[in-house]
Amino acid sequence: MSTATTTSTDPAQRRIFGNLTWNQLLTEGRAFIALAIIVIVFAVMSENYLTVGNLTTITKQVAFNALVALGMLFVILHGGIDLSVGSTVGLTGAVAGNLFRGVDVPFTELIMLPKLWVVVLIAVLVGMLVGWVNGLLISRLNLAPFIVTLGMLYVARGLTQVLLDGQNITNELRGQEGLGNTGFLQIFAGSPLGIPMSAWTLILVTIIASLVLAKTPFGRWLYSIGSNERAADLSGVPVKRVKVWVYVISGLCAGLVGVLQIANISSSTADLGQFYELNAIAAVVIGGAALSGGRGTVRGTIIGAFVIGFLANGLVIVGVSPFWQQVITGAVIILAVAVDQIQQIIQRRRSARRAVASAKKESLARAAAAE
Amino acid sequence: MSTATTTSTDPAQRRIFGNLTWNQLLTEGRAFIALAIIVIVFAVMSENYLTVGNLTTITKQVAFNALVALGMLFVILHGGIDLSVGSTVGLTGAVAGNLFRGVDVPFTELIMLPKLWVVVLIAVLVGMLVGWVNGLLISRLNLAPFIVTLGMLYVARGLTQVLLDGQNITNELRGQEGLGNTGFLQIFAGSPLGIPMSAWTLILVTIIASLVLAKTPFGRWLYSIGSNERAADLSGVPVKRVKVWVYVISGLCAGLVGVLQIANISSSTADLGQFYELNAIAAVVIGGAALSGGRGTVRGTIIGAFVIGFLANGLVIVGVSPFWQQVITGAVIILAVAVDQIQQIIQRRRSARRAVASAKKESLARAAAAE
Amino acid sequence: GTSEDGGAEPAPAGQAGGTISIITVDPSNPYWKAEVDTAVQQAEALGYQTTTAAHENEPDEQNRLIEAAINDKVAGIILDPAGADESVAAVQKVVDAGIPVVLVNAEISQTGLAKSQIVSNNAQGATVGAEAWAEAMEYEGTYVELLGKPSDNNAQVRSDGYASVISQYPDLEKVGEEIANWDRQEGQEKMEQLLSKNPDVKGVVAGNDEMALGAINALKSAGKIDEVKVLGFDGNQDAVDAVKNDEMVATVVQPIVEGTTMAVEQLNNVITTGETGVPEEKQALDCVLVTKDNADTVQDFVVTE
Amino acid sequence: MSATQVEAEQGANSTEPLLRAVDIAKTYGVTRALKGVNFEVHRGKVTVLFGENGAGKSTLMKILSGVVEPSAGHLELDGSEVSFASTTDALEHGIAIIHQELNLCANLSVRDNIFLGRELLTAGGFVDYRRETAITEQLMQRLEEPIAASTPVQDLRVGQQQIVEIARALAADARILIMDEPTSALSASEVEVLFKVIGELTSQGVAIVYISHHLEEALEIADYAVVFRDGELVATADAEDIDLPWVVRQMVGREADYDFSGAERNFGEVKLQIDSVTVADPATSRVSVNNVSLDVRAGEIVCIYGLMGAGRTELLEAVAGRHAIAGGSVRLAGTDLAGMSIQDRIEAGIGLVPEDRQRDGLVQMLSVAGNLTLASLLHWTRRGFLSRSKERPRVAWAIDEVRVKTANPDAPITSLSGGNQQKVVLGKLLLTDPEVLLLDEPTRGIDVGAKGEIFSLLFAEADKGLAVLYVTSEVGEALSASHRILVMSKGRLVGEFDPRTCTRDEIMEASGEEAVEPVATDGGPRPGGDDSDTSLPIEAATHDAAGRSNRNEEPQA
Ligand SMILES: Nc1ncnc2c1ncn2[C@@H]1O[C@H](COP(=O)(O)OP(=O)(O)OP(=O)(O)O)[C@@H](O)[C@H]1O
Ligand SMILES: Nc1ncnc2c1ncn2[C@@H]1O[C@H](COP(=O)(O)OP(=O)(O)OP(=O)(O)O)[C@@H](O)[C@H]1O
Ligand SMILES: [Mg+2]
Ligand SMILES: [Mg+2]
Repeated sequence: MSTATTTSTDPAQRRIFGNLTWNQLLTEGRAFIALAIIVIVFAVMSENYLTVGNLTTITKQVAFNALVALGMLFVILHGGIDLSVGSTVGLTGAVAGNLFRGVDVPFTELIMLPKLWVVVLIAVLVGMLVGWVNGLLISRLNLAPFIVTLGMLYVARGLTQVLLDGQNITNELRGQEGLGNTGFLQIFAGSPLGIPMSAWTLILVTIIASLVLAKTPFGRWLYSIGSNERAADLSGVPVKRVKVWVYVISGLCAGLVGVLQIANISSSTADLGQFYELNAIAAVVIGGAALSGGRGTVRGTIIGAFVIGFLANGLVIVGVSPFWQQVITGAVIILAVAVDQIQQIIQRRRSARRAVASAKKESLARAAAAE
Repeated sequence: MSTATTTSTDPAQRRIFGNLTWNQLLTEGRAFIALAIIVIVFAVMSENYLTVGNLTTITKQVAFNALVALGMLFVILHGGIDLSVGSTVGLTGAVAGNLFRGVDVPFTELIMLPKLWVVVLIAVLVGMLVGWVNGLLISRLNLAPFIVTLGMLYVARGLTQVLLDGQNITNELRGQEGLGNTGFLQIFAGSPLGIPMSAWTLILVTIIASLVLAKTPFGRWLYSIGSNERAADLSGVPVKRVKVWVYVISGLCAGLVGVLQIANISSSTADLGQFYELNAIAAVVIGGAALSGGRGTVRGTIIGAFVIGFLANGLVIVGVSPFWQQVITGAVIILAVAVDQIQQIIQRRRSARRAVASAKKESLARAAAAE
Repeated sequence: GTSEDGGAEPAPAGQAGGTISIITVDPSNPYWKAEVDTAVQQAEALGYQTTTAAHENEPDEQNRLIEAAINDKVAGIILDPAGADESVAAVQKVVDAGIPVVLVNAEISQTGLAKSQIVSNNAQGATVGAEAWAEAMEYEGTYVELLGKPSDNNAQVRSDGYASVISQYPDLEKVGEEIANWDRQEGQEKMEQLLSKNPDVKGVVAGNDEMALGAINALKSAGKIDEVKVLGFDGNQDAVDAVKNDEMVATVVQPIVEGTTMAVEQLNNVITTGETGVPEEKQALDCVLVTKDNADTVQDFVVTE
Repeated sequence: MSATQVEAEQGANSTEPLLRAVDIAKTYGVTRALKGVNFEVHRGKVTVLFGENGAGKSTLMKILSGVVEPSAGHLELDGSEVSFASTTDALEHGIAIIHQELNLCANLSVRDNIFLGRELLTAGGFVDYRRETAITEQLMQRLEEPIAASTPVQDLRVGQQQIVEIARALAADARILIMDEPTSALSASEVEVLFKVIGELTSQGVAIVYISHHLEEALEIADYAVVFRDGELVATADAEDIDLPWVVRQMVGREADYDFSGAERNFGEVKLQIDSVTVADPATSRVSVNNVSLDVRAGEIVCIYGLMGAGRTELLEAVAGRHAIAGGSVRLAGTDLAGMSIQDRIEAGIGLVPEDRQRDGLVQMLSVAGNLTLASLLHWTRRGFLSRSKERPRVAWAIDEVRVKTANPDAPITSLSGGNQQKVVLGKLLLTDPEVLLLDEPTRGIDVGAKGEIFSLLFAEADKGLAVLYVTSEVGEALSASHRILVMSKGRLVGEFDPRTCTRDEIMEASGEEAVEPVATDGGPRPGGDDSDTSLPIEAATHDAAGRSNRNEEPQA
């Protein structure tokens, strides 16, 4: 009986680094195709494109977007959206910056200067807090994720500006000897083993995210909620809890990027992270995820982020005017998702034609037999 | 039998200016409540708030957002979203500006300077064209509206910058005597009968939109697609055609705003319309529409736009610091939708309690009767 | 047509050639457009190819562009930096890659990295502008301020410059300030709201011309343009025209064309000779006040005496 | 209307078929839903289609009504070849359809739904609401359902929604009316009205094509019976010449009969104890379950019978933890379940197989295996990670236990037929090691064979000590497949019966339902007695291993 087939491969979303299944190739196909086309086109146009140095540069830059996108993937898998990640990046950056500047301890004249790791931890926790508030509003009050996170986009950006008060925080990031908060830039903007810290973080987060999605009940729950929330609920999936966690994860990723990015630009500024949400969503969707939920992979998201990164870098290297860069970026986003659909439409036509042919053959045979 | 109920009212979405039904009060309730609270709070805090002059100012500013929001309403009713409206506003403004500057006629040395109404017509047509492309991609290739219009957001903004090429178009908008293109600013930035042109346009568009939604098959088709696309399709509703039209309407509204706004600021600039999409979506949702489609009204949308306008104006008048203004705006957006949900939850608890009490009374009575 | 084949080898030292990367803020704004156009024109005249890019005042975007330019092995970089402190690390990267970089329009907070820093003196510009405006106000009355993007250093620098002058005249009273993000439409909207709040306001100081022009629109439709004195900054052609029409009291021209020309020349010197040919690294160019008296001499950021 | 009538009178006697489907084949990917079918529809006659789930009935109907295009073959209307590009196209040729699934827009009113896509317009091009409302009211009168034209469809119960669907099809004034399971949610009296309307229509010459899994009911109105099996048309007969056993034999390919009510047995201790539970509908503050108390013992199968809207679904959902209970208590083997989430309750040993499979039962994007294990993931989680080596044998066990016909545990759940999907939902809960199983209409829309399998499975589990509480709307099912019958009406428990001693009439009377009277329509034989068919002829699949059907061993086509 069916036991014979038990050993066959799992569905697309269940594999991390194993062989690609057909299913995966279909959903991630567009990302691969887009990536290949972009790399080939620019490599032909400029010999400086496919150099080790430039690839490292691209990787570092992509890492920021990919980190945000991985958080966004969790949100999109459950069928939501998180517009507040960009503002959260700014906010966590501003929190970290302020902690380097020192915190007034209430009721005393003292200024507290937390240690480096405490700063990083608090900043990331703030990101998670923002996500937690989003998640609570969405899951408990049943509000639309789009509108809650849109509101949070404004709230978090406003708080960022309040915290920075029109002043960028730059020199304080270097920390002060004796206070145990030096070394921030060296560590977080450094490149251990020649690989930028943001890329290391991305690798770590990618592995964890893959494991969580493929190997834990949480991952299963997430896919099931995205596909059919009611059925998941009735199967005992803790829907509300999963939803809250999803936004906390998104906030966590944004927090990591906030910390990494202020180290990267060695300053905490009020505009940091603007529009990150749009790039992250684009990466997730180019990577084959469905905005309605239930479909999407870590691998696809990373590829999607690289599509955007390779494109942006190539446009600069080839020297396309800034105005046209925007036009091309927009067109590629649309094309990347359209390719997939066009391909499917063609496929469907072809198989329909084949079916008609075989049906015809059969009825001819039948007619012949009847004679 | 059922004849007794013939006189009952129509469902919420079917009425234009008639009495409010309960249904409407429920979905628009949050917008009314939010509006009332905002007006009262600010009126108490500042005597300059509820003056005729300030109300005119608010109306003028709200009109731009409300016009975009009405287009957005059509899109949201079918269950889509249009992120490209802001860029479309910019693009149509740039097109109009360029037409005032004159068009090189190919193969000749001539420069064509179209007449005023031709300029306006072409600009609006460009807006509709952008919407048409969105609509085609979404309905024919079955792409997610979010991602298509996100791509278009970049494309249209890039084209705007290409058209303006770093130069604002200002003086040319005045037109030249003898070429028949003067009077643009007088007409489109004027205030016939003391009411700003943008407000007149809004009134006109509101009436047409209400009629279309409430009285035409198109309106019914739109609500049905948003509620159950498959059912609509099987009922013979031309789903794809309606979808295309929806985006064309949104583009048309954006085009109108583009023309009105360049007259208003008497210049065509590259940044014009940035973030309009977010404000428009917020207005539609605050006005009681569901982002999943099928629910939403013209009246609610207008109220939603006024909520945002009254709030933004009040915050300035009261003198809230600019940083905090953003925080409050975001919080109000969330609150406006949360109010509604909290209200429903309370209501539900209360009615459940009441139901149980009456059930108990009934069974006691029954037990007594049995004895 | 600003770009050519980006894959050109860096020119051997001592001769002009190769690509110069021009990284600016936002060429959809006339001010930076003038900067880019001048740089491209000058560089191409000297025999270079050019690529242009815009970071929109976002340091992370600036990093991205700088890194791409380094990987593109350009001969030199003209940079309008995104923030004085924030850009130090970025410029350091260029220096580490052995590529000469000249800063234009804004400075960074460290010397010894860039070959030259040619900046318009925003603080000085704000002071002369504010002086002229205060005089027109006859040193008394209420006013409001429109501020630029909070993340842009210049917003603060200019605001501080205005304040340093205005604070000397106690009868000038600020009754409101709003952020209008350098944008004309936002400037107009905020001004309309401020007018509702303070119908009797007598003056407006704006962080740039775009916001000032928006404010002028608002004043015109309120019929108050004659009573309210407006100050701008940048020297946009639209603003200069407004000064001519008595709608704006004064604006301040940043000598962006002159500065950019100098920047390209000095970068060319470095590439061909190894020296800028100028003793100082930091070269501050003073801004020029534009009032009705000299408005006719200003055309596209160039003041012809 | 009048045009149809005239036509009907002219052609009433002609034996020429109105619509012919010739050599129709339809392929979905690799599934061959139809393999060259020839089918005829006659003027003024009711043609009834029988067939198991997935036999291809709905697919053929969708082709006839222009919803899908055939892969091969063609249609002939009045002798000339036609092809339909869309449903509108088919409608213009006079063919209307009531789909198997409800296809209504919940936010629109009854009237708007009825005229959606074919609006009546005023001279000015606007929708003519007045005329539409008037026609809607006429239709509702004809269907004897007191629904106002302006009521939003979302405020109607499922049965009433199905009546709106019927009204919509009637409003089309079609020459051919296709009804794909129009009565799955209707009460007996509503079915009666529908049959009366069908009688009127046929006398006007309208051709009806009718599909139902209620075999007796369908035979009642049939003029012609057509049986489908595995995408092929296997038998056609005049309804006069056939009976129920014939239909079942043709459908499953052999004789079958069935009865679970026999064996005497001793039940264990009380597993589920429901004590004066009251449930209120939060939106309308109606009390849908009123002071219901009942017990279920280990090994016992208790059935709740009632009419649509009796509150049975609410009761089960409240017990399963989906709705808050407004009053009363639920105990599982002595433990009070108050305050427990659905997850906790499943962990404690009680789970629900929901009424609506597609909406509440299946996660469409997961595989068969993913669906099977969804409720019991934590059982084989080790140190926070899922253990694949523990998952596989459990999936294999479940597939074997509930006899799911699937090529592969990793096949998409959507590739299974309805009956097999239902078995997966059942298997999902069995994997949680339940002590009490709640099932809401477990056999709705499932063919005779699958029904038998599901009940034999339940009885086998009950033998091992499972307590089962299920809801049904079919008296026959209640009588033949339960140890005890409870009857609910208007939210209350109104009766308790022993299936071995009570009669069909007693149960129906208790539920407030009239026994179905034979409906007098033109032509066609009517089954007279109503006691003769108390036990449905369901496949002989009893709980001993030997009785296992061999159908499961057949490879999937
Ligand atoms: N859209 C579809 N895509 C793929 N397969 C389909 C589709 N629709 C139907 N099928 C398959 O075609 C076959 C016939 O299905 P159909 O719905 O016609 O059966 P049916 O006789 O109506 O069954 P039921 O009694 O359960 O309604 C089934 O195997 C079904 O899985
Ligand atoms: N969406 C709804 N709006 C209003 N009333 C509803 C709704 N759904 C159910 N009801 C009412 O709640 C009561 C209980 O319905 P429920 O569906 O539980 O009945 P049931 O006995 O399970 O019937 P069914 O056979 O349909 O499952 C009914 O009176 C029904 O009319
Ligand atoms: Mg069917
Ligand atoms: Mg039910």
